[in-house]
Amino acid sequence: MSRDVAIAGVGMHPWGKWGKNFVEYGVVAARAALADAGIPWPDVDLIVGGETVRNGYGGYVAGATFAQALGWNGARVATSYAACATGAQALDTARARILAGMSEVALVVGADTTPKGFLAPNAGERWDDPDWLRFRLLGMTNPAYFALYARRRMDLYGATSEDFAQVKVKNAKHGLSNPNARYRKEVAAHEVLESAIVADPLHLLDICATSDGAAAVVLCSVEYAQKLAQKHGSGDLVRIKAISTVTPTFPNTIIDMPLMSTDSSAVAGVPERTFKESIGDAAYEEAGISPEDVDVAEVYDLSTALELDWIEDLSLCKRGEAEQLLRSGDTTIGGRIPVNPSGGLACFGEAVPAQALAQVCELTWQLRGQAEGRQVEGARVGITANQGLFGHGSSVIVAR
Amino acid sequence: MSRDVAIAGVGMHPWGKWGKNFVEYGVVAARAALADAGIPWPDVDLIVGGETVRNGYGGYVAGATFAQALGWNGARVATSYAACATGAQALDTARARILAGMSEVALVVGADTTPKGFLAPNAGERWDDPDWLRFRLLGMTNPAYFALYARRRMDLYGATSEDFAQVKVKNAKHGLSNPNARYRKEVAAHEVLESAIVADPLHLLDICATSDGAAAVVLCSVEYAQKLAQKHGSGDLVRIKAISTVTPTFPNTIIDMPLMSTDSSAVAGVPERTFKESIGDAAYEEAGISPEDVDVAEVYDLSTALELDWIEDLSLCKRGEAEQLLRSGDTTIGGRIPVNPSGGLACFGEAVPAQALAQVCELTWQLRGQAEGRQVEGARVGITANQGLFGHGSSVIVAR
Amino acid sequence: MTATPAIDGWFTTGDAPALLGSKCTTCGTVFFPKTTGFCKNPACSGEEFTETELSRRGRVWSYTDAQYQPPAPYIPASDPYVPFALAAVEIPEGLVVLGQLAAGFGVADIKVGDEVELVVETSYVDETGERSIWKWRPVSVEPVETTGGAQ
Amino acid sequence: MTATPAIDGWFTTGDAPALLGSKCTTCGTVFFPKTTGFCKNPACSGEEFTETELSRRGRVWSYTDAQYQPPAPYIPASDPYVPFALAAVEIPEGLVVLGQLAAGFGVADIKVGDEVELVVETSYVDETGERSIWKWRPVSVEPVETTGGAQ
Ligand SMILES: [Zn+2]
Ligand SMILES: [Zn+2]
Repeated sequence: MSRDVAIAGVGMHPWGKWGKNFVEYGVVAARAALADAGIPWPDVDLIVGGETVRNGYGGYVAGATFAQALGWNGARVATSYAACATGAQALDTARARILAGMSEVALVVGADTTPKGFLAPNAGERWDDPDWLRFRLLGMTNPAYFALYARRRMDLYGATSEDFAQVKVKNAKHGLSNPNARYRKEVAAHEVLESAIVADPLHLLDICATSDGAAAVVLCSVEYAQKLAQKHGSGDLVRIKAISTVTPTFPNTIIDMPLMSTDSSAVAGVPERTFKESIGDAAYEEAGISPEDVDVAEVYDLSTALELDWIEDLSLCKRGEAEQLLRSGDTTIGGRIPVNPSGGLACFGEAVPAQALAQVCELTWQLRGQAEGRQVEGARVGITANQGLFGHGSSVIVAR
Repeated sequence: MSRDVAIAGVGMHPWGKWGKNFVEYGVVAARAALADAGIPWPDVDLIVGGETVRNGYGGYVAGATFAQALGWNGARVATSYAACATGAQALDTARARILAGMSEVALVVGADTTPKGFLAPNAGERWDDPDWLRFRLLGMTNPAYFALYARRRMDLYGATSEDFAQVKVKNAKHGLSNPNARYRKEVAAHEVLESAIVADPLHLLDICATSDGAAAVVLCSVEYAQKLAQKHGSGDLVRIKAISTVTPTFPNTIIDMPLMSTDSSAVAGVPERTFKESIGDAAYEEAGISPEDVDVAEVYDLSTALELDWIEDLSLCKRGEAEQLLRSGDTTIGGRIPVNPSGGLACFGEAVPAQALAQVCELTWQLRGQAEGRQVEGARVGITANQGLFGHGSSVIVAR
Repeated sequence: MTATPAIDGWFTTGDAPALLGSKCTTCGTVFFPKTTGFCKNPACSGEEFTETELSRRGRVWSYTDAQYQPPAPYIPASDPYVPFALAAVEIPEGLVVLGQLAAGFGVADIKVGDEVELVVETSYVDETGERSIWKWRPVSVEPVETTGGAQ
Repeated sequence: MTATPAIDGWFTTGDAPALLGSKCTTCGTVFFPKTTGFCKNPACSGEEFTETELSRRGRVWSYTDAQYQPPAPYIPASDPYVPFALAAVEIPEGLVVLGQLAAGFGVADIKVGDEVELVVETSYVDETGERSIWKWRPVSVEPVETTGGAQ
């Protein structure tokens, strides 16, 4: 039995700070994806929403909210949440129903509006909520976690602030002509290094902003896509080969938001792979490919340094060698394994439930050869990776 | 291809007001379900959490929260939200991965702690959130919606307050010896009628309370269950035949929480079925059975009168005839079609993400003949129905 | 009527107040509250709407009251709290719209199918002064002589 | 040390303060913060734990600082805000525990692998008075003469 589903269409609402309701962004992205697929909304029999937890009740039931905004059509509905991995989780839910033969055409939508400044927990006193406690007891913000990882790269592998700045320089260049990117401006290394330090060693320009944005993906069975291709005459089919949504294996030994401690490895032993390594590993296994087969990657650059971590977590190079890959230009478009040709979070800013879907949109455009001004020539296999919180993370492999 | 999955095990944490964290309830229910299935936690390869939106970040990522509390085992994870239909949505996500051959054993868990009094929206001013607006502009609480439906039954079908009270009397009697029920005490009709009116015509005792509680279901492929049965020597397999998670079809003509208006039917015409009718209809169609095949039903009695609506929405009798069914004792255990043998929400109180799973637990016990003190003799087919908000609702059909 | 509407653009005031909806210029479907963007009739691809005043009269679909004070963000009209009644009203445009019953009317004053008319009354007072909201007023009966909305 | 711990039962105070964890009586795995219910080692079915003091010394896994004031529910130690440093420290029990660096120490004072020791210091003042929290203090260096935690 084939485990593939086809990506029939993709679409976005441009990232930015537009001051509108998340529903509007989601509907624009959904309509764009449906138009791209050539599938009318009434033909969609499953809609899966990526939940947003900062937009009232409508955000909690995002799937139904988008269904209503598009016009109730009787489709099945689901809403998924998995922090930054939300979009991939929603894709997985849609894929499973298609592969089970219970749905034929699924629309997956994620959209968000995001507040300014640090992401902070919801109001109230919650002494049993680790996300609240880390702020109250330690003042431990999200950038502080990113900074721990960055500093460790410096002390262990000789990474420098200049390396981190070069990630930003590269991604800014990649995103220059991406019509959906929020920031489309070259950035010089010295600008990064001269920006204020937020959490040592990370500067303001090392850390991604938060944005309004939306992305949508139309999935269908391979058979349905082939029928559609006969009708619309489209070419090579882009397929989802894997969606990894694994949890950690005890003990989870790398400190992760929002926790203040790790599990102990003293009794259970150190697991063969870190959690983030296991995310990519499960994706490769499901897709039946190896890291050498990957032509292009979209990874979660919440910070510049984190992009380097992900490159190694996905086995695109050996541990401790990501700086070398960067310095040699191998992660730039035209290099051996271009990373974040879209411009990444550096150019988009983070819009939690949309981000993992936006990565899939980008890879779809790349694999179709439609990534104008940022095309990775001849790309046939792409991988995404997503940070999560609380044991979430994801990796999606697409291929044509 | 069979569309069935097997219910390998079910478990609950008793409903009540225990003052503990929702995670603890969920873990107790999960362990109970795993023990019932005879499946150790490390063999679970998918965990799906029913999200709770009132318990901090851990509640938003309930699947991962339960996975961590049970001990990270590397399983796939998902978290679903669909208001009161959350548990069924989570079941559907688990079922789809099993039917797609991507998971073998799935643990589905829902747990909640609930505040006292009316359910109110989260704090803040949100002029674009219908759930906030209905309170601000109209003072429209949840019981007020239930009351609209109740009053309509009275004016249209001649229902009386005494009828509504008799639903409570029946369910209180059903739940008397249910070890997981919160209220286990007979209630007399005059006690209902003498309790304060909350929203005319509904009295305090017509409306369900909110509770702490948890329920868990272990699903697996039919093949896996058969292997398990060889090992443990269990008998007839209880199977999930259908999970309906349809959205409304435009126009949605029945006013529903939290909206202040319906769609207009002037142009699109009145749909063949109301939304709630379509939920049951989709379940029957998926299961390939008809309402006459049903032996027992668990429906969402947020109010006593709502049980009568659901009986008709599920086509267990004709529109306007549910009072007659009730009066003749047909919905009592021993009658033609016992409704809420568990005692229903009347005895449990509502624990949003657990409720739809609790219904499935009850039907499993009923179909196995293990519903001590409340057994519907010879039950082979059961159906559930769930209220939702925002176009959510669900119906699950189980059979052996 | 010196009170400011509790929400902008949802209804007109004056002698013959009316709810303000949107009408799709493509399929003619009416929406309340107003909608923008895409028409919610899935069979229609319209994206343009004109503002339209809804019929001021309709028939009661159902009704109830609020005998306990609703929680925030509801702002009570008075302290101590006085119960009020609510009705869901089907208007000729083919939709049902909720609203409180006009002051002085309770659930005893209406039945399913009765005719009601839209009025605008003061709802509550906040830091900006009196705020008004639409309400439904039974056409065939006079209000009883109490201050509250419930019987 | 007159300050009250900012959170109950997470650490001891006095001359040789220590973090308080749980130790599974079945498999021996240590947890911090304390755990109850079921052992989180999925290979263990233990349900009983004893309270255990964690090692007071460990080695820096990584470190950073907070140059901008974190948002609420963080309560700043002073007004105006003074940055502080943070370290993730691996202790012999095989786990990593976050904490602020002791007052006077900044990111320039440590490297990955350096030894640090647990201390308890006043963290903030609330309506109940001074509240204390555990911090990590570098073993081999003296604090610099500033009031802040950052270099
Ligand atoms: Zn239209
Ligand atoms: Zn143990």
